[in-house]
Amino acid sequence: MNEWTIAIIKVVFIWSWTLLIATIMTWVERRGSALIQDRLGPNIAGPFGLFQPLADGIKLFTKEEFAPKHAHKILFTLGPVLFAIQAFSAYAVIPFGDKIVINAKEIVLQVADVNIGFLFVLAVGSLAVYGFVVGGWGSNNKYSLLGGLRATAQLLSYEVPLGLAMLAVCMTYGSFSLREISLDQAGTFLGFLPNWGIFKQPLGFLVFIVAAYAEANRVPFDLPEAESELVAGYHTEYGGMRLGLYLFGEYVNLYTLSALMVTIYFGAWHIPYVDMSSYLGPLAYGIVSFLVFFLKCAFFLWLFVWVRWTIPRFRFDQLMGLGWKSLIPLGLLNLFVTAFLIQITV
Amino acid sequence: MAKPVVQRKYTLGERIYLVEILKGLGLTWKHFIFNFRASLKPGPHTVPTCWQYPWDRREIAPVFRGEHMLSLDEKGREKCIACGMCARVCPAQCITVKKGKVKEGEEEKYAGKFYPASFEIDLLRCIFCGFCEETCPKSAIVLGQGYELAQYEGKECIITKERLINNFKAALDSGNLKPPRKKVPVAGAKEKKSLKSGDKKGSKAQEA
Amino acid sequence: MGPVKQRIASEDYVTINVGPSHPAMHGTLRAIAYVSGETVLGTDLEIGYLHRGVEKLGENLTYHQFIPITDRLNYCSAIANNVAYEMAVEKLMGVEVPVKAQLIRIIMTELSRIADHIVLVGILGVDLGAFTPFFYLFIQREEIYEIFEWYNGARLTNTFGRIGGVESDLPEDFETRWHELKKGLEKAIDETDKLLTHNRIWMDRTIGVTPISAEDALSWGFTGPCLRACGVKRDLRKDEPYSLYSQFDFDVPTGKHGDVFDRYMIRMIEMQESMKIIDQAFDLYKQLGPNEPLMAKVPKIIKPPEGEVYHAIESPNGELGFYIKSDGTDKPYRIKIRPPCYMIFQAFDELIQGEMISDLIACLSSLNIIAGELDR
Amino acid sequence: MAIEAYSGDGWLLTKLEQLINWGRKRSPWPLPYGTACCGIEMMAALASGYDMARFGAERPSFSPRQADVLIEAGTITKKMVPILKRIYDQMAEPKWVIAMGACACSGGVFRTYSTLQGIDKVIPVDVYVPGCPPRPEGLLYALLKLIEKIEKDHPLHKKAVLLKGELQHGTQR
Amino acid sequence: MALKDSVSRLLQNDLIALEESAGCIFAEVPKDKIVSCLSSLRDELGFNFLSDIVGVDNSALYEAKAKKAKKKKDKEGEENETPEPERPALPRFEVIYLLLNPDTNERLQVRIRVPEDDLKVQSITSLWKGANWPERECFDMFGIRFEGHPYLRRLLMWDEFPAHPLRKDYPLEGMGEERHLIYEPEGEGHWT
Repeated sequence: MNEWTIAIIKVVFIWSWTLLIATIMTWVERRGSALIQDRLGPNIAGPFGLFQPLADGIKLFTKEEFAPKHAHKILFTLGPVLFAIQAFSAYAVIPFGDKIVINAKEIVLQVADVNIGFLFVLAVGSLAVYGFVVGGWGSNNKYSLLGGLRATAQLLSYEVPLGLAMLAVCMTYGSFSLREISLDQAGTFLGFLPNWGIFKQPLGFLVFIVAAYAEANRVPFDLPEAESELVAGYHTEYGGMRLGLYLFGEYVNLYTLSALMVTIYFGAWHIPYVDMSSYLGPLAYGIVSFLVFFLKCAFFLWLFVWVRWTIPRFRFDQLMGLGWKSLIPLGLLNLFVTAFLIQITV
Repeated sequence: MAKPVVQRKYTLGERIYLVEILKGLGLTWKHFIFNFRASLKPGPHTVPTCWQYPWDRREIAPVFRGEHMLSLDEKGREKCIACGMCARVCPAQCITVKKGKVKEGEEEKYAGKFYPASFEIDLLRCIFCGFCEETCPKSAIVLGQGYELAQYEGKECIITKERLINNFKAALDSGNLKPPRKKVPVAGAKEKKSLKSGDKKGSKAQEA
Repeated sequence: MGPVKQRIASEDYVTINVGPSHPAMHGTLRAIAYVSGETVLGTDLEIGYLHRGVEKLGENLTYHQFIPITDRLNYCSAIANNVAYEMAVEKLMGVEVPVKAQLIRIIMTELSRIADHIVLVGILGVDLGAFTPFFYLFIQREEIYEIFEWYNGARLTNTFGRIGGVESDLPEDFETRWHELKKGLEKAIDETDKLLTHNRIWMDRTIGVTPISAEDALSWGFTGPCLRACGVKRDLRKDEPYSLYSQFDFDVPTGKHGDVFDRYMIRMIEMQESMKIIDQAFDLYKQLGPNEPLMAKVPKIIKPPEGEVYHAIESPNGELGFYIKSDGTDKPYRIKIRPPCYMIFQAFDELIQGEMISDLIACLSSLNIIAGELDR
Repeated sequence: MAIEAYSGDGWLLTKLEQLINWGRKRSPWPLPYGTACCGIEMMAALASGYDMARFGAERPSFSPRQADVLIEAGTITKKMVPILKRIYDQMAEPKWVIAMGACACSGGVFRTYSTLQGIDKVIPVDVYVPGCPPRPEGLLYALLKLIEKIEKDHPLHKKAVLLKGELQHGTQR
Repeated sequence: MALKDSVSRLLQNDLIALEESAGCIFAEVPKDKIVSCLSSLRDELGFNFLSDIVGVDNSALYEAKAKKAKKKKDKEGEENETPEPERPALPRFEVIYLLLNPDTNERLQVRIRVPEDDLKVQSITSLWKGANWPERECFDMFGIRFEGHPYLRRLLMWDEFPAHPLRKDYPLEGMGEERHLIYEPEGEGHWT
């Protein structure tokens, strides 16, 4: 079990795990939205409709593959691929559990413990813009062009508050590497509060969650593929598995963003007042830490679905107004306040 | 023309997005929990407001205007005398009736002197308005409760006399035959006379 | 207005064909929007994609056979069209409809008004991204379908009433169904109100969007909720009281700016008003005996005397008028239908100038354009 | 692929076909082409009362590329014919058409100068649904019949026959 | 009745006829004076709401009347030989403007007759913006051209439609006009 095999096993595990979560997410979205709207949602394909994502996948695979006549062939196929790459690769630096010990070999449950994890996530996050613009512009359709333009403006202008909020967190925990941030979140501060990011950065969390919704194109900000305005936004001309890649990429994006939220603000795998490693054996501890991390992510995934079916959609200028005129000032204010607090307490 | 500029001051609660969004989330959560608990119950009709069609059908009104049927009287004889009133009144002209004279041998099969040799309704044209049922002097044609009419070819949707009669027999056995139409009281007709003429006039108030 | 292309000064615009098969275009309306960036410079409107030649068909059908055609005009509230057509023919023939039939007509028209407003508010929500209120409201519309179905056998296109009266009495269990529906409606309207009305995103999207002033609305020929949104207190049930509306007390809500929010709020309040009318009408109905006459004394084949008539009622979208010219035979010589949303949709190009694409969709679904009624 | 799969019903071919048909059968994404009254009844079928989403038709996609079933609900006038034809041509290949309502099936009560007497004159129709408008259960019954039709479809056979045909004619796709 | 008097006082010489049928008042005005009459009705009498514009083709009505008159004449013909004076042939088309006075809630219908050979009418879009589409529809259905209309073209039928469908001589099922989808020629795309 030398270094290479462990890395490969971790990559394969994480890659298949996010794929599995993405498929289950399509089912959760359709059942959740149905139960919110007093109806039942898919329940014929398999027990409780669990095989519905499988059916969608098979149908999308076997659909006829064709590009519109005047579409730019290369860009048309490159769009979804870029978007999918970005969605998966952001997961490389996010720790999904503490340590696990197998036959006296300690494995860190993180694909790559990069010490500038925070910058990597931001850099990969901005790749998503390419996915939309290249796809939108390549399919030679006015609606998808408009969808692509909206996506660019929205994603770029919400990268800034996202970065500001994460910067404030890195300042409080004093390091860029996500692993150290999550390790520092054990224990309590001010006596009873757990040492989580949300209690140290309440305003920062607010800015982060709103910017995360904009990054993931979820409802209040889902203008790039506004169903009723631009027919289907940037993926109007896409059918078959290319469309599948876009839809899949969106759900994987959700999972990455919620994992990021949990790592920074909700103490990745820590349970507030209990130090798990003392009770459980090393192997059990690793697995339990993974499960705790996943449960917290599940709550945020459900929150994405829950908010989607409750509130209407922004108009484009209000979207930009909110981003520039309220989120960025809040992010800066939060940055100064944390800097000031650190100066006093240290 | 200058458009009137509209400004409305938002209260503090409205200005911050969160207050209203949380209220909205609370409401959808109530719905979600109620339906989630309901959907775990056994049986096809789990969520109260959703009917799972093939297994749990919704109750259909007795007067529902669905697939037609040619009714038989108590002695099992066909009531229809192929007078063609229904074909004339139909706005979509989708009924074609061919008249045939009753030969001696088949007295007991038909009520009147004439019988419809062929009675076809083109369901693709029909708008199920119920005028044929209303104007039929013998109340032979009746709109039943059948609504599963989808077919692969258009030709199969032209229903013939046999199917119309089978519909009636099926409805007779399953017992959800329509109650006979109540007479519509007509204003102005004199009381005694109205009983006779009113009754005749009422039921055929809108004959053609 | 002249062709939009001449009116636009700047050259840098893109023509977006918000074509007939577009999610927010109610199926058959086409607007070629001249867009620069996100703002709409003007739209060329093209209608007629659902022109089924109803008026020509009317000239070849008898008066009685035309009733099912009228409820395919505004198919969200079919009964309002039937009643409007039947009243026009009765006015032409000078027939006086018995009281009980008029009460049933009023109850059914108000029910179909609630159903029409439900479809509008639901679809307005869906077009602005809030999917859930549509489902809560549509459950209540199914309850209204139940009442129609138990009354005369059809859910949506129910060929309601005959010339001279009504074809059957209210079902016995109407009272229980109505109280059940009333509870459900109040709950659904309250939930939609809670989800949308004070939500800042909704208010930003609808307040101040495509406002129109009162005299412009009158000049364009606006009627109904869109005119009342501009502050003009005009309702045919109050101004030209036909049938028994003068005996009911209900108030007519009016807005101030004629923007999307006012149109939405007026329809929400009008639903409650209609419920009040139905209650009062049903109380009057209960006082009448069971074998009260339901039909006026009308000959079997209706042959109105030679002449012309124009009669209009307050349909959920506005003034729905029927001009009928009869030449003494049993077929009308000429039928012209005055649909309310026909005049409203003319003003769409002027309303939408300078607004954004999202407002184009919001404004269109707030005007409640029904293609069946628009193109006849 | 063994030559046997080309011509006969090889085990692999039929099992794979059943899997593909199951996938297509369980997620028929509709293109709700609602023009008139049947459009409102189709909305009722999609809404919570009858919930077409139970059959997997959850995502009504208005872009023809992503839709499988074109539900033609309402009257098609002659002015709309080119638009309907173009939308049908733009749809990706395994596509089906449900003609919902009397107007779509045969022009219904409108035998006038401006109404197309039945959309089967313009596009091939798989399931006809009489009714004006048909009940939502009638539409769901039509969807079930369409699902039966999809089950009995032979996608790979068609592809195999096409390929075999091409090999003989030597035309390269 | 006050309305009838006020209308007749307002349009003394222009008023050709003032009938009342089934509770609606129809005032007939010569074709070329329609704009002035409507503007005076709007300003003085307060009819500032145009409800609709209705086109009517009376050809079949006059034929029916002529046939009935001839039949009656044949019946009487045996008794007396004096032929009835032939009434001047009325113009074929008719355009009716439905007006409404929002304050007094009175409705007035103004009718003009348009002969077949000279199908030109003054457009009233200058008085009401709402007259734009009804006039276009009247042109589409009957072929009556409205002078001064900003953009007169077909409204309900497609632009290449050859006939005017609501005329009485046009059959209900139409004359087989079709509209076909022509894929534009293989133009060069933006990118190869």
